[in-house]
Amino acid sequence: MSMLTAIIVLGVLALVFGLILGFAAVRFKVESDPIVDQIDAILPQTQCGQCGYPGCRPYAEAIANGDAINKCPPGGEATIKQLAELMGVEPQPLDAAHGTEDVKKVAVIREDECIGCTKCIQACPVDAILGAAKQMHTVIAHECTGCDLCVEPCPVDCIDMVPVPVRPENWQWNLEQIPVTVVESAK
Amino acid sequence: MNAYKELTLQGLWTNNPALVQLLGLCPLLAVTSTVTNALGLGLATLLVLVGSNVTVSLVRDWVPKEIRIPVFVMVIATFVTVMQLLMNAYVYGLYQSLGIFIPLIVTNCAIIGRAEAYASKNPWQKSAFDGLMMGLGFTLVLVLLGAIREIIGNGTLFDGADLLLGAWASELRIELVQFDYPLLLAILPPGAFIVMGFIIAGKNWFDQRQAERAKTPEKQVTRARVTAQ
Amino acid sequence: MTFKIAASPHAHQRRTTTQVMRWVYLAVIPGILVHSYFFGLGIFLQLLLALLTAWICEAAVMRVRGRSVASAWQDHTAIVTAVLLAISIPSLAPWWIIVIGTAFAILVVKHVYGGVGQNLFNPAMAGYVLLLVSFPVQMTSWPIPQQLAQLQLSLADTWQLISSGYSQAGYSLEQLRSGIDGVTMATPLDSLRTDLSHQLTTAEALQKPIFGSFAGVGWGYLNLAFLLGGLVLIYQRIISWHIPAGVLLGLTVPATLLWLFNPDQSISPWLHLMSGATMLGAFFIATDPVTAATSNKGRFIFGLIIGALVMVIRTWGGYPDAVAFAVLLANMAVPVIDKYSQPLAYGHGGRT
Amino acid sequence: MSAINISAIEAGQLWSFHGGIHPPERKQLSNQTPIQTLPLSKTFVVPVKQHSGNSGEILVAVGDDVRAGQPLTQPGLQRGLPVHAPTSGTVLAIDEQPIAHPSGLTDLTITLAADGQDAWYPTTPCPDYQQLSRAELLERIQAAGIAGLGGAGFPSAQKLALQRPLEYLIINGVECEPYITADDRLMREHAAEIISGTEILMQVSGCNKALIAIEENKPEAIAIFTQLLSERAATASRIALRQVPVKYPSGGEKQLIEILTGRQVPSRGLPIDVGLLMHNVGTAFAIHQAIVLGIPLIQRVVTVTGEQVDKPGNYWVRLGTPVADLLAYAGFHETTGKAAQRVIMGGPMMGFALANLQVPVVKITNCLLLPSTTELAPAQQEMNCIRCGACADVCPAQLLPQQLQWLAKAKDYDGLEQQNLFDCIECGACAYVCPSEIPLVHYYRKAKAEIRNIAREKAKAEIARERFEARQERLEREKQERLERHRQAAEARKAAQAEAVAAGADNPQDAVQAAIARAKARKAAQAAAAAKANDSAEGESS
Amino acid sequence: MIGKSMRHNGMVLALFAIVATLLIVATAQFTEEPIKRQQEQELLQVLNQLIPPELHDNDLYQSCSLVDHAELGPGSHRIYRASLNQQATALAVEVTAPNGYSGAIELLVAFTVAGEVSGVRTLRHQETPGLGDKIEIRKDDWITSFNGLTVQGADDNRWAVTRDGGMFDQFTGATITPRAVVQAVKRANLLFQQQQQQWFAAPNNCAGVSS
Repeated sequence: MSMLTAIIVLGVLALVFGLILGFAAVRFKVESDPIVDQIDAILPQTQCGQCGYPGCRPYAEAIANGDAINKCPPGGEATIKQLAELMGVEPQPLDAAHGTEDVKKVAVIREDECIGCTKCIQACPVDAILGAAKQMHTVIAHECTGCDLCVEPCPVDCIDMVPVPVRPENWQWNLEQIPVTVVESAK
Repeated sequence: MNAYKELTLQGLWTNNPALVQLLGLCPLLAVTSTVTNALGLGLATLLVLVGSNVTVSLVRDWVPKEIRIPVFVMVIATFVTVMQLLMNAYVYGLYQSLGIFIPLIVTNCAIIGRAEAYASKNPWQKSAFDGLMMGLGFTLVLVLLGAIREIIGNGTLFDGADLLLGAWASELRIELVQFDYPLLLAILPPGAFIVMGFIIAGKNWFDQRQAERAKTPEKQVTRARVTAQ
Repeated sequence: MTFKIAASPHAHQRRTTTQVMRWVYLAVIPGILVHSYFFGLGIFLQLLLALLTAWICEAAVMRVRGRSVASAWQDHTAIVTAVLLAISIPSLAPWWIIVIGTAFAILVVKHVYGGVGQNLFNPAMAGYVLLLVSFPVQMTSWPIPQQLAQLQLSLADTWQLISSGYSQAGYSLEQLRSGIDGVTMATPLDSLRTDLSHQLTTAEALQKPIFGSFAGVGWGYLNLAFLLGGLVLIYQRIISWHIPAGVLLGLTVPATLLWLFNPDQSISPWLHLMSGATMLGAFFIATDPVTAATSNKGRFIFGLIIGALVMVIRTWGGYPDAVAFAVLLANMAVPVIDKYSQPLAYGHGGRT
Repeated sequence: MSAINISAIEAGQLWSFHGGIHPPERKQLSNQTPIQTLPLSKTFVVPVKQHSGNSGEILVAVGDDVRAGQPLTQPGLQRGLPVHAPTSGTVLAIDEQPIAHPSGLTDLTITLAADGQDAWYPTTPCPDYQQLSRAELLERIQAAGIAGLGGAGFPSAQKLALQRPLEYLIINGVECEPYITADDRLMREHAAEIISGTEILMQVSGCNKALIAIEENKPEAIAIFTQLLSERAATASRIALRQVPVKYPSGGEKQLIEILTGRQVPSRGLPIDVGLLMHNVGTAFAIHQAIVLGIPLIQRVVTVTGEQVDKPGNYWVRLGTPVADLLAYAGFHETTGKAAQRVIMGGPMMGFALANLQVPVVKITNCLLLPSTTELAPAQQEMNCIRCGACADVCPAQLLPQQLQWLAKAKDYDGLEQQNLFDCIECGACAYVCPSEIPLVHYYRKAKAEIRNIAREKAKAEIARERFEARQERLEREKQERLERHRQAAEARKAAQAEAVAAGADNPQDAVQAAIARAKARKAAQAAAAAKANDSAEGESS
Repeated sequence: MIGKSMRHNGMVLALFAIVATLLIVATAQFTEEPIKRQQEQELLQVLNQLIPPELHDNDLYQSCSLVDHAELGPGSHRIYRASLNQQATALAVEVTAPNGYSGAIELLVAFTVAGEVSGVRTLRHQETPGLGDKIEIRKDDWITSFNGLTVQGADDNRWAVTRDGGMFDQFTGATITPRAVVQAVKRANLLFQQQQQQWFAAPNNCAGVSS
């Protein structure tokens, strides 16, 4: 008898909870998944394609679908750490196959060598190069993401990637790096 | 066959439920004062894990997404209760020394974790194998922990094995060291935490050393062109 | 001539960690002297063993971690750990007791967490608890005050006892612990607790010779000596008053209430204060900056928790003295205390 | 705003702030002698930017002759603060030179070769400034290039331009940092001008009450101000003197506000948020000079002190004078032995070490400190934090410096912001008391710089993202447009054909079909020929 | 939409619940007998250690009665009577020693009809491991030192630990635990001497009362 009770009670309970869950599943459905946007916000937006995807957004979508988080050299360790936190996985070292973390750089066109072919303009993912056919081109330095996609297409190799100069405003307080002037004794 | 090799590696080492996922720590730490207890709980967990994985895998197509967790819990709870009754009936001594920790297998996150993460997405053969390997991985850590604690804290190995394996097993008992004053801490719960910490540290150290030794595989990645050429 | 580039501030108050630590272990000297007066010379041998072990362990760890051994010895934190542990254990305990305890304190409790300043738990007390839990027999075998003992021990005797377990004349520690009446003696707190659980009233229990006239022979003066050392530390601003005050208040207030309520079955607040490791704990152990709370408010709360825990464990717990457990438990609460006692920073609504 | 405590403030009540330290003051070293005037150097290096904010636009070119007080830059589009020629001479160069900055980096400077005449550019004195409008006064203060001379170098006119109800103007003469006596000597010798400057400031800011705060360790200055204020009844009713107890950093803006008014400036807020405005005594003096005499800011008082100089004291130094010249005049003798010499610009608590003596004196240079290693021992080896909490006890911002230190080491920037890192005023009290000699402030500066950089990068990434997406959109649009054009062209062609066919011309479609048929026939012929050749070859081999 | 989802989920969950419960119920039925036997055997094993087989030919487990005495500790306590050829020979009684170091200690004490202790075993305790737990036969044979002894009246001073001038060793470092056990056994023995007749005559009434 007690066994029958147990079966009935548990069966009814399960039925009730199943009904509740079935109701909740439809009623409280969450629609879109903003995870891609969150990932995209962490990526450095250099649009360099080193991850193997055409731009940061496609890579963000790939991560959301389970791709590795360590394919972004411009973001480096900091980005991996943030992504790991967001995705709830262990941070991994940067996958060297995609490149290594480097200092921030900016593209500079040696203007007297530029032949005005506009190839770099087409290559720039953020429209940071100004110019027109047969006219000299120049890089808008503060819009340049340092992706170096413009370097390869240039037929005359007149684009250099130079490190972003350190100014007193963005200096990092590394006292060890200060060159100390040696003053000869005045006497 | 490669998939099975991968499962073995995952369960025993890279994704070991006790060392890496740190699941089921409560029973793990509480019952491992001797190898016998550890082995007992480990085997019980292993059986439940295999059983629940197979069952979950078999029913996965009929279980709607919304109620899969309650169903998994029910499957596991059933297995544990059956296990508990059987142990009570046929290995009474062990049942007494494992006591409360058998019902606690229900809440061992390793089991529902595998059900959710693996068995609910894979065919039953693979799920069974995954359960076996995860269970083995768990058991091995339990036994290792139990052995260390038993040796340090009691100077013996397989003390009380007869409770688990029958009278013949009392032969298994090994008196390794005769301590005048054994380090009691080792068989008390804090000792479990400390020894467990060292085991995990050891594993991480080993992995790190392996990783350092391993050459980074040369891999060619084609860079995507973001823009038209 | 070259110029030195340094970060501001360029001025420094000249009080280093080393000096702070030196003050701490200098301030326990009165306690050590009183200890040796009542419990014999064993304490000096224990100190020696503890210091040796601590130094060797520090050096070994530093070598393994590839750091400078000298820098680890320099800050004197290991000395403090060793000294505190050595004066906490029974002074005639076998040599391996203090060696295991100190090694555990230095290796596991301190260096596994990352060394000076990183440890979660007070190393000396964690070592003490390891010993107490693992070797309850040795750790509860306090020698009886010399004034009550039948036999007096020479330094050589003491050394023999600690190293082999028997005095030169062949007496075991257990025999030596017998008092004038031939009965082995426990510490005052232990004795009182036993008697209380034995349905004696407090007044009856206090009749035993171990209590003498002043909070237990030896123990009362020992506590006074630590109190003195502690006051020196406060005066020297090595420690702030918040933690000791918290501990003593947290202990006294509930103890007094209980005592007023049930004088026959409880330990008087006076005895609470003047026995066991109360003063040592309040002024030297709980005040370990690494494992205590940070802000003054937090420190006071931290102290209160320790005091209350000591009282609770002494009254209802399984161990007669409770400072070590109380300190470790409070250590665990530190992050929470810190979180909720964080002072309101300037400009965040304290004053407008 | 708390009007409740006005009466308490009026009654002269002083409050206190949390923490603080009492380092050895050592002010006697330099405050015994009157301010001397430094002889003119041969060359002057004038950095274009000497304040916090944007630099102005350069008005001169290489080779131009300039006179003392002549503006070298103008505010321009970026609303920068002008700098002026410190003396008459020729512009030698406009280029990047090392500047007085902790980084030792270079910045744009104008180098002048002095002609020794010290001829002045015409000035416009205005003794009856009361007639001037607020806007005119602000304009003149701006044109005189006045930036806060207390240390931060914030353009004074910008600070004054904020229009909010004000209860008090506070003139900061506390000068709490050890060694520095520039303000002390200035107050002793130019009290009247400072009071005059204070009155101008009150007029500009529309505030009718002022408090002059002087630390108790400057009795001479206090005496002079007491006397001057008592002599002028009209002034005394509006300007009150407050003696502030000696404690570092009571001269910090926020700390002084708490001492004088018991109020706290909200985090990331300004004094004006609590109805207060603060200026340094040096600024008050400079404003007096600029308005009443029409002299722009081209010189300031600099304390040169420390045991390594023979003639410690205060000097009137033209801005742009190389530090080396000043030190040579003050009798700097180098240390002997191996210990490296420190040349500190600013005080021992907040100053920074110079890497190069050719850097110029600028608007914010209040002190050059040349300590021997015995008086300010170089920092020892950093040890581990023992969480002793001494730093938290002295922190005037009531932060938890050790917590910040752990977080900074762990690069936990969110945690740092939660612990209010940006409320740190970098006063150095925590590092001063730290028994483990941890350069705490340095960790905070690094972390702050890093956080700012991250924010900058983030903003930049956001822009890059927008540009990328805009570009993608544009490309997509262009593609659509191209397709559309092709379609239209094809349609047009079709229509034209149809028209042509209708008109009786050959259908080009037929021509295509014919061409294809021809090609097919040719291919089939070739294939047949090849098969034949194959057959014959096989026959031969078998 | 909602209706379908609810119906489907409810049915599936209920089905699983019923199957699971059925499985458990079946196992419970199947194991009921063996479990009972196991528990019996466990107790019998202890009883047989205390009362040697040559002293009894009855079913000790069945010959059980419940008694209430303050001396044995709070609540009912079981007694198991042994008899040889219908002749009462020995008796085992559950005793609670309330004043152990960490709470009560449950003992099983057996006496011969002559009134002497034939054996003591610890059933349950929470004494300090390594210190108080020497009252377990598995750890130490101290507990056998009671064998063959008898209490000579309530003021028998020998029934105390040596520390209190008695004849039982306290094991090193711990006095409270052995003292509690000695006192409990003493009380039980005195009670047995006084209650012997009634206890042997009491009816078998343990059945159905779970321990």
